[in-house]
Amino acid sequence: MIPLEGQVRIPSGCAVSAMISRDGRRMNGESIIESMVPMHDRSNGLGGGFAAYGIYPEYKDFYALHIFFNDRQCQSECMTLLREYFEIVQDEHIKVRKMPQITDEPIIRRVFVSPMQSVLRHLQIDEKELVVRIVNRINAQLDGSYVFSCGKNMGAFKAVGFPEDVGRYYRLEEYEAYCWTAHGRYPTNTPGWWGGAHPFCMLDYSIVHNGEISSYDANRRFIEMYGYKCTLQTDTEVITYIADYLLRRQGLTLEETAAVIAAPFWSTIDAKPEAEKQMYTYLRNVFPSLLVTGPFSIILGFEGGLMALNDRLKLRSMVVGEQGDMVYIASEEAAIRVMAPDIQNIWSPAGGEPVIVRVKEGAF
Amino acid sequence: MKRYVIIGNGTAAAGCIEGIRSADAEGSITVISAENYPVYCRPLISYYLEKKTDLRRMHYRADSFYADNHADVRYGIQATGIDAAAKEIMLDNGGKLPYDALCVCTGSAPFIPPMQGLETVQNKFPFMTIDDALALEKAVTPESRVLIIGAGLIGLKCAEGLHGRVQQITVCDLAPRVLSSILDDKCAAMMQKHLEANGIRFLLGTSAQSFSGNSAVMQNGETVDFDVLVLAVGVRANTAIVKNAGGSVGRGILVDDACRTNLPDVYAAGDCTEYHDISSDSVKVMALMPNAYMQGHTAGVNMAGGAALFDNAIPMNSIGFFGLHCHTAGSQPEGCEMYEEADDSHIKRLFVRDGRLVGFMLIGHMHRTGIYTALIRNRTPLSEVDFARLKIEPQLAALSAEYRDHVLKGAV
Amino acid sequence: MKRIYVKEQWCLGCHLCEYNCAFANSGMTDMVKALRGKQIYPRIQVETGADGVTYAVSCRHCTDPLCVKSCIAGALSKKDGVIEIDHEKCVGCLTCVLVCPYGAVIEDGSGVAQKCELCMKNSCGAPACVKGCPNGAIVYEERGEAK
Amino acid sequence: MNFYPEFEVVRNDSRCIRCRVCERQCANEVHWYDEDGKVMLSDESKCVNCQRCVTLCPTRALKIVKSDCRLRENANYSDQTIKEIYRQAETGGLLLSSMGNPNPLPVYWDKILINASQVTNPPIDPLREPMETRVFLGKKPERITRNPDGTLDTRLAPQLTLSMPVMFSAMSYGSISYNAHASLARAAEALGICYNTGEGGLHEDFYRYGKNTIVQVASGRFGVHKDYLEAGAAIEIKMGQGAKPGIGGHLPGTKAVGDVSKTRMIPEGSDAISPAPHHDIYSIEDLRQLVFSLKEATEYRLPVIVKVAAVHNIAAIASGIARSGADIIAIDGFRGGTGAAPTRIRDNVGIPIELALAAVDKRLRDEGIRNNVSIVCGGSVRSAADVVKAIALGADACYIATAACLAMGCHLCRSCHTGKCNWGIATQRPDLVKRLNPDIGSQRLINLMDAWRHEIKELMGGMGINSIEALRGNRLMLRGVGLTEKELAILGISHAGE
Repeated sequence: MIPLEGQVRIPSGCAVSAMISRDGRRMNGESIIESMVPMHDRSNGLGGGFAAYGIYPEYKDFYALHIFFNDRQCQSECMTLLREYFEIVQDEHIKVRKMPQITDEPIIRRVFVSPMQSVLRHLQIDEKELVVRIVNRINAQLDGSYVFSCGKNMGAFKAVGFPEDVGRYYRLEEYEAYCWTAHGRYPTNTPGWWGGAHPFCMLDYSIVHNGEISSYDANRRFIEMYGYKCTLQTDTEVITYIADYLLRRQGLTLEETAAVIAAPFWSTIDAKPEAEKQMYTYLRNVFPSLLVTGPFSIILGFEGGLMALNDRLKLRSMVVGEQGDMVYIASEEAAIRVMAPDIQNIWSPAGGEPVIVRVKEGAF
Repeated sequence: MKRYVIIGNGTAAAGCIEGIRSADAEGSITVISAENYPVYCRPLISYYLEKKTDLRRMHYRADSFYADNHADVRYGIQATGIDAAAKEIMLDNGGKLPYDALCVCTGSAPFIPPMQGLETVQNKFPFMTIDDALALEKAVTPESRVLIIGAGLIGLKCAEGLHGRVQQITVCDLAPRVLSSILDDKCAAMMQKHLEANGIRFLLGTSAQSFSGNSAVMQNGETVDFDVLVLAVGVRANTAIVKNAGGSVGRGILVDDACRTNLPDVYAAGDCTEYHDISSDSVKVMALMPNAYMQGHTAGVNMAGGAALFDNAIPMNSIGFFGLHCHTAGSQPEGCEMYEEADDSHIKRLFVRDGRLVGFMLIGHMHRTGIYTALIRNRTPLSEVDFARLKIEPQLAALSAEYRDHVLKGAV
Repeated sequence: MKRIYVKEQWCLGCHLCEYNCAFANSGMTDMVKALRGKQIYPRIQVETGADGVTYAVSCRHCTDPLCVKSCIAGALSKKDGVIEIDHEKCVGCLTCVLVCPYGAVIEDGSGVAQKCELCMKNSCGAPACVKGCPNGAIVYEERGEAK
Repeated sequence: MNFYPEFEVVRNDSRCIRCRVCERQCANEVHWYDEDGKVMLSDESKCVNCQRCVTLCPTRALKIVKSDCRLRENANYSDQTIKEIYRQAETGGLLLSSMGNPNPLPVYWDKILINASQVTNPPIDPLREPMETRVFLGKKPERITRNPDGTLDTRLAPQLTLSMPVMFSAMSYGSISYNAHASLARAAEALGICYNTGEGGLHEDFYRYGKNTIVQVASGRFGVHKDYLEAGAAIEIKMGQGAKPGIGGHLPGTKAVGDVSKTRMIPEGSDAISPAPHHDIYSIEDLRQLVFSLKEATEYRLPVIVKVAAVHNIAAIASGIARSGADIIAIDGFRGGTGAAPTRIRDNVGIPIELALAAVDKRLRDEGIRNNVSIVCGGSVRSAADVVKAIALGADACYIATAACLAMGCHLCRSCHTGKCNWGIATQRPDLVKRLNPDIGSQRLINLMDAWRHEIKELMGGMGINSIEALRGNRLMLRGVGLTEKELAILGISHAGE
């Protein structure tokens, strides 16, 4: 039997795409789905997915859990667990469009939850930490249940299939987001599993990633010291945890986080002015195990923005386009040209140079 | 442009040319050469007879030597006089040659004492020049019996050179030992024994009293029949040209450490001079090739306006016969201490005076003797060296560590 | 110019330099053939001081070389800083041995003088003693000229 | 009892040119020249097979071979075992040995293979792309802190910065020579790494290499004083040594001469005996006190290393050390070298470094304290591949000593304890010491490390890793061959093919 995600480390190639409105304008998923079409060959039908930010304005104060269940029993088991820690605000099917390209679907639910204050006081943790812990517990311990999205006012949609089909399957044209990211997957030794598709999310962080990192086990073994469990054994998963650890737990800025994950070379650091040199040296010294090597281009989505980052040698393609308030990012220029046919300003960021886009303050 | 004139074309003259050119690339150099050969070193003529060299290899310098040094050599001409006031020399072809600086390198000539009936001898030769050697070579046959008058350096080297080319060689000398000018009795005896073992016959303490055709009657009454006679009694410095010009002359032309004569702008170098021997602190003629070159070079530098001194001259000789070598240097003044080491095949005698090595005689084992020579030349106090070790073997290890460092860790 | 210098601090007194020298100048390609059963006449010689210190002595290629000035045959000359000996011209008078203050010119066993020529004339290319010294006690380098 | 010598000197007389180099170079006086027969002779019973003569013989006329004169074959009682019994029956003493355990115990490095990138991600060419090997050793903060202006507060606990993850491990001045120390110090400086004084103090000539020096404090406290502690870049408390866990050290009085005795601060000619324990450390709390005493003494400027031998419960010991305030743990495996150790101890005590390292790294991660300390592993790290495997298992850096000695000329004859090292390393005899010219010794060390660095880069590049930190603990890059499930589990790696 071919092992699934979580049973074996799975390297894979991929396509990524993203679009964001700096003005916070919300756009439906049509365009992002179309952007994946010219990159069809970068996927192999074993996984596609999207993350969308700003899609649940009416529920923006609640954590939106997107969950796959293998069956009803799993579902009730999981819901029982959730009720121990959260108030369930809404529990619903995620609407899908039946189509021949997408088969073997699990039960797909969307549950809006709110952490119970008594639990937080009892555990002496904040609500985000509670969400992380419970989600990790479900994913690690509850067979047949898998939470694949757990942020506020955002959500991930993923399945086994080509990304453009997955987008239509989830009827993304019916959602409106100020920021979309998309992923098409080309895993090389897995049959594909719904939970293993990307984006990978943790709270409001979502990662789409194209690449195969060589630092995986160094990163994994380090991050697992801090309560994370890399159950899927995918790059995306570990990178998401790294982002969560550095941004949320350590409070690093996006730029600092980029300087850890795709640290500048020592030759570059040593040539910098003293203060910068000290900062970069410090980050590399303190977080050496979070340096990610090997090819990657990732798009990290978060509430209010995104960051695109290439590995420091730029071993994977990634282009950025800008038009008006829109910023587009994709593995290939062709994808951007689908989203913005008239775009003029397209460039290829250097390896290790983060592209950070933030939505205007108060725009959503 | 300065005009340099050199009288003579031996090694002193070559040294003089090289000395001038080390200081002045421009001036004209004119060399007056009585002999019709480019510079060669006279001691080589015995090696020529021995066939260890030939006329071509005997050239002291490369064929392009004169051209390279822009020196004009006038072969076959002799200088007959110096007009020190007019600063010109007279030539035997009637010409005159003006100079700004003149170096006299006239060398020496065989000294032949008056001997009765010498004129009756047909085949008689001095042994100084290539022409002498060529003539002698022509005269000898495998059957020749050769009588050499003089058991000094020239006579014995001649004997060695002729060895194997003639039937019999007899060497006589008025002195009671061979090489009397450089060896003492004991050393001379060893050398004589070795020469005799190689078939040279000696008549010592006696010389030819009279000649009659191919027969000589010795002072001791013995008669020696010979086919070829070589006259190697001794040499005299060619000083006349300077003496006639009013220069100071003793047994040689008197020069100082800068190789100046007492005539203005007239220098002298080589076998024609007498100069200071530091080992005996006396002025003497030291007709030695190394010194000739060094004097010539010193004179040349000074003639060209440089400043050079040759102020550590000592007599020294390296000579060998039939594989047995002999090195001598310095002097053995009265009352010096002697350290000796000797066996059947070698002798080492070191002479020490006033806490300094002043001379040595070595026969047989010629290893690194220059270290001894340097002790004499440098007047090194023996208190600064490990003389006990030095006596056994010349070695830098016996010299001071500072000297050793200086020699081995830097450029010298 | 480059010369051979010794660092007596590192000389082990192993005498390998002498054998390497003798071999390098033997004109042969096999050391055993060149040296076995033969007396060697190396151009570099290891001395031992009273204090047990050892070091190798070879031609200093003097600025003012007495050997060159004293050679009766004109066989010794200094070219490009290297004092060379023309064996064709040498008649074996050993005057050079008598004048060399460092004992660096020696007789080659057949009556002819020889000395270190920095392996410029053999197939070594660089001084064999330096190459073969196991402890870096002999170096070939530039140290400036004598004053 | 008289044995037939262990080694035979085979001299090819048809190649021998009688240069007598062998004779002059043998401190054991094996060779001599017989004037009468004009022939070189040898007394093989003195030969330790150090290969000095073989190496220096200019005509390759010599070889040393193992004698085939054996006792009757016995699979249970080997020749070695029997001879040791004879020797002990004769002397009543314990047997001494030097260098690392030579017995055929498993070498796990050789059963671990390294990954390389193919197709799905690219190997990186170290000739074309930067390939980084710089490491920092020391405690990392739990949390970052910021200055009032919001910038990062970049102050850190003291760190040791290395240009590559290899250091020269402790060898005392006394056990090895002045020139060996000079070679190590100079090489460490040129390479931007560190060497380690060992327990014999620091010769005053080497204070200038302080930035590249780890000063050791061992149970004998030889040569330890304030200036010494302050001279280095780090202080190492030596609790144990892989070659002889559980016992102290012994420098024979014959080696405690001249500057050695001065540097150790002991009378000339007296035996320097380090006790088995530190008599002020009988527990982990005591260790903590010494760690902080040393930090106090040096105003918290220097990281403190605690070096322990790899023994059975090494993971628990390391966990204790990681909480003791120490900045770096050095673990020394049972194949580590020594200048002298009782044979039985060397050959039977301790565990392999590979297993110890894997266990320690895992334990510290399980406890979430891996960032409290850096891990340095030693005890037979023989090549760049071993370094890469060690880093991938979880080490921050490696200590090498035997390999460093080999670079300086050691031929592993394992006779250090005789003090007659023909290569000028493990000796104090001036005529032997001078055989190691630090110009050469340091250059050879530099060459070796340069070569290793190149190889590490090639191996990393092959794995698609361009900085050493991404290799550290990256056990996915390793696979085992011929290992049991248990061994694989301890090493935390999969079997090849998995």
